[in-house]
Amino acid sequence: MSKLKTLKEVVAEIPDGAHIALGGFAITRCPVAFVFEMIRQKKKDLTVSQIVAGMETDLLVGAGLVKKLEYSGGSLDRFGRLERINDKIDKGLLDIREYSGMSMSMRFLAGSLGVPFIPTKALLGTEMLKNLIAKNDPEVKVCESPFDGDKYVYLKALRPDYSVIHAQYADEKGNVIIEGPYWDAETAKSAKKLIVTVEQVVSTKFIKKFPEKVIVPSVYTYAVVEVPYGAYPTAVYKFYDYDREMLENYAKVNKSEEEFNKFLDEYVFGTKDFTEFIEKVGGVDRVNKIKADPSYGY
Amino acid sequence: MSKLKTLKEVVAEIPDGAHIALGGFAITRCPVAFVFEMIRQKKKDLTVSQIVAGMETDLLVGAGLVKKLEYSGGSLDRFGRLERINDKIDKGLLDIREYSGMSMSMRFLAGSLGVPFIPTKALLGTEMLKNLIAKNDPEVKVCESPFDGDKYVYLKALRPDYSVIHAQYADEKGNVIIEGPYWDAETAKSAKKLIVTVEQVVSTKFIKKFPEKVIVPSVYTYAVVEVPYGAYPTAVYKFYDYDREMLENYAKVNKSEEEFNKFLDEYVFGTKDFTEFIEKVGGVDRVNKIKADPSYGY
Amino acid sequence: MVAKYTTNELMAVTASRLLKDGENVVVGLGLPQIAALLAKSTHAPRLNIIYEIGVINPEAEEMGVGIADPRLWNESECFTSFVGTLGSILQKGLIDVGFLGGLQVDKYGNINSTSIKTEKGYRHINGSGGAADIATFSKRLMIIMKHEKRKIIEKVDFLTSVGYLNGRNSRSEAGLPMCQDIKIITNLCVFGFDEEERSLKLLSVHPGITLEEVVENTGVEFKIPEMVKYTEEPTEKEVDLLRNSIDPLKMYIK
Amino acid sequence: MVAKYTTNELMAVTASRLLKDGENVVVGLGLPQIAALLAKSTHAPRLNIIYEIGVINPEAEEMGVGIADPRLWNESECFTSFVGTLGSILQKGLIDVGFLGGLQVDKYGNINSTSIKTEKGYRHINGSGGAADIATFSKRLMIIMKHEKRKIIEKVDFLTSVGYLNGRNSRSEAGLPMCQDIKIITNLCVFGFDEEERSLKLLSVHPGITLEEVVENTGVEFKIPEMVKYTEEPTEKEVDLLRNSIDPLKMYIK
Repeated sequence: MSKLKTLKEVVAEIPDGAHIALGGFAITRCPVAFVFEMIRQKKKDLTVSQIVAGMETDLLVGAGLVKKLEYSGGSLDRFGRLERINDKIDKGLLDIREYSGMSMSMRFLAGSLGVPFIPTKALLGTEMLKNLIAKNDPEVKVCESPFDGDKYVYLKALRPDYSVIHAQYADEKGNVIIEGPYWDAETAKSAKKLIVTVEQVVSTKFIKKFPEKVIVPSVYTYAVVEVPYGAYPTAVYKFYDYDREMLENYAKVNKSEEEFNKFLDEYVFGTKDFTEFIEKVGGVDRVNKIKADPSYGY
Repeated sequence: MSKLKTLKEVVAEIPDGAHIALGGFAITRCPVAFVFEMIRQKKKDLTVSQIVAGMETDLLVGAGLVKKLEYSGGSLDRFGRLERINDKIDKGLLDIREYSGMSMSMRFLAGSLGVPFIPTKALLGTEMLKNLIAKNDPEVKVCESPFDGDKYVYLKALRPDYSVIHAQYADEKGNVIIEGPYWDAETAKSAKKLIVTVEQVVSTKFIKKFPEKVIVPSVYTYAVVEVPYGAYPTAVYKFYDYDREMLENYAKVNKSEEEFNKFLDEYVFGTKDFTEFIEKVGGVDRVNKIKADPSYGY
Repeated sequence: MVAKYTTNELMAVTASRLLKDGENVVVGLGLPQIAALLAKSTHAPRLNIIYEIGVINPEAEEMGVGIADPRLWNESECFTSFVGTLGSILQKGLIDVGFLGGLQVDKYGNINSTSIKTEKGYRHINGSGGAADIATFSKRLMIIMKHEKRKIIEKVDFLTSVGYLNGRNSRSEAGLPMCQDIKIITNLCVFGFDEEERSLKLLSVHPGITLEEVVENTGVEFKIPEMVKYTEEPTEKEVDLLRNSIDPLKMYIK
Repeated sequence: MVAKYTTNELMAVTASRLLKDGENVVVGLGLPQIAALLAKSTHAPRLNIIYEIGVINPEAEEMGVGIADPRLWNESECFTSFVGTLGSILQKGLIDVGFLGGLQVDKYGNINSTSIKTEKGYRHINGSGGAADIATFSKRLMIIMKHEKRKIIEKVDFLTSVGYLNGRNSRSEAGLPMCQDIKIITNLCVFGFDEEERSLKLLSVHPGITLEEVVENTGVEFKIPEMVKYTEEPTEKEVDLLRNSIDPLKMYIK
């Protein structure tokens, strides 16, 4: 009853039209390997939910797999913008539902708690709320609290079919250690099925040495996939830094659909799996250059 | 702007009638020193809220400081029951509001998040809910969710005037490290003013070595009070075990009001502070006997 | 091979066999914990044991006096909060089996762990702790208790934890999540509940116990199947594990 | 003593002086972060700096490219989640100052960080991230941005983050928590808002800038006090800290 799976098999079982939450944040711990495999397997009509989107989401949207996106925006930090997402929004090719970061996180929190909704003052007065209401979005309602009669936004619990996060460690039972901040903890716990790609699969004995770092205990986890460098070229605290050159390149190509498609052809369709991709960009030499200093973690 | 205070001064500022949440659990990490000082200073008419009550709550109620108690029950684990609380309930001397453990924890969670309430299926069908409704308790309402029309208990956010927990470490800024499980994290974060008694005040440099153990960051903390053995005779993981003999004795005396009052006279009123109490029960010799084994933590 | 065993051992073994590998269980201290550990040592090595205080899958070397005893937290896989265990894992519906004791249980599987009616009025004992929540949100419930006429009754003095409420569909009509199964394991027998009325029904009688003894010691009528089975007996291995590795100090197993 | 300084340095110093010791601030990367670090190095050593990604009070040795850059997480006091920062610390009302940038700001202090209207339709740029929440729940707001006619305008193209909404009591009428103060720090001046209408009002003009330049570069009318003050200049110590210890690589301060 080990939860270890290969990337190919776990992606193969995700149906077209699935609702997927992603765990990356701009240029850090983005499940890039997962997204590459999704693109290779040509999934379609996905709904994607995320607090703050990152490189992986831009790839997924740019490759045309996503029908609907719920998020609070995102970027490549100072490297650039998520231009594939921006472009599809501008052209009306994406059913876009914009939130604030906290309101997205509260929706995931409600999902992770198993409560039906959470009331909040977030979003009140914003154009995001106006647009959600105009679209008759079933996830938000403006209501008066029966306690104080005050106006709140009731945010419906988010329960994605799959959540996909990239973390440092997990054991084969699915106990997940996240080093550093864990903005994606509620994203992970809200899913019907949680898929975790990790840098390294470790023993449960190792897990038990750091019970305070197990941000996601095994009861939430559906599958553990070992993919070293699985977030490359984004950063994984304590493992490797982001690859500046690769991100600068990506921030250039994602400005044009044509250049972006060439990028996909070369790196995604032009490699059979993530290992081959890492080899293609320079292999051991390249990843050694961004290896984290153990005292700084980057 | 250090948040360090003495126990005497921090207790002195708590007004009669205050609403206080306590962090102990049966026989572990109970803020006993705090409660001793509250009794010495003869506070009255308190409202106390707690998930699962422990020895400190029985002391506070037994000493007559508490007018109203919201909790989900409690015990001295296998040592015995919270008989001072039970006795006051049976005699109608306590305005008692019984919840389940999770519903109490959700009330604290709502308070810590700053949301007005949280809807849950907890309590439905129970006699606790029936009694709360019969008492017109303003903290609970049975409502239909505007999303699914289903019946839920809306639990109003709990925002106690003070929460008091006992922890292993804090720095003078108020960053609190809790070793082991932290059932009381939301209790701590929900307060208007959080008072933390700790075994040891540490440097911020020490805190920064274990950012994943800082369960309560300084922004929540109002006062830090260093009280070594401040939870004695209850246990503090990694510091000391519970004192079996003392707990057995307490579980005996709390069965009778008379014996309990003698206990107070001897140990609480008969000592000027907690250090003197520790000296009275055997000082260094006694506490060395229950010193935690560093590999087990008890 | 069948072993010599005590009644407590039989209860622990019976409960342990009702747990399946890979399931998530919430247990309190005492026989529930013993049963869960036995299952983990035998047919269910992947059982996830969750304690409401915020501890998951510890490897206790000593039994401890309760879930607040740090002995129980040794070698945990995860430390979390009350919200992290019951508020999230349980409330989200991830708990397969909730394992409870109680002061009284009634014919619809409702449990009282709060207070008892006496001639002098109510006597408060303990309260819910997480028990009510565990009964509300677990997929299946197992109740372990001593078999006495005043403990298994028509209607509990105080309804702390909801079983099938008033029988039939009353639980779901009151808005609670579905409960797939409730079993009561006593020192005399195993009870279940019939599918329609959701009322108490005998499942098996412990070896050496007569049906009459069960009836005599039960404070409420219950359904009796035409053929009364005997509870399966512990194996030598199970008894050996209980005595020599799970509870060697005989804190809970006598 | 007054130092020679660049406009960016003046902006950072002006913002830093608006932070008080012991306050809790949420900042994004860039000038807001620089200003907060400067305050911490000078008059506000107990400033608590919170990053929405789940990091509190780090001691970064390098500036990093954004809050997702692990350079920014070095020597933190606490790691937590997005819920732990904005969902709890911010939403509970513990943040004194929210520090934001933006694409546009309007005469009521509302901010757009989402999209810009062009001749060819809307151009999506970024989105809220935590900005809308920070504007909703912080006690005070500080906005740092470049002063351009198309950026400080009558009405933002997209209202991402609420300032005073439509002025007067409209913010609280829409159900939002009170906002005590909003200031806008640009490369030309500092704006505040008048107490009644809650509309844009000049507070001070940077040394060397004329009132006419401010008017010319602002896309909306604003109130001008009878006596226009000059923004106070940075000290040598402040400039030295900025150049030599806070942003020695000149990533944000030019």
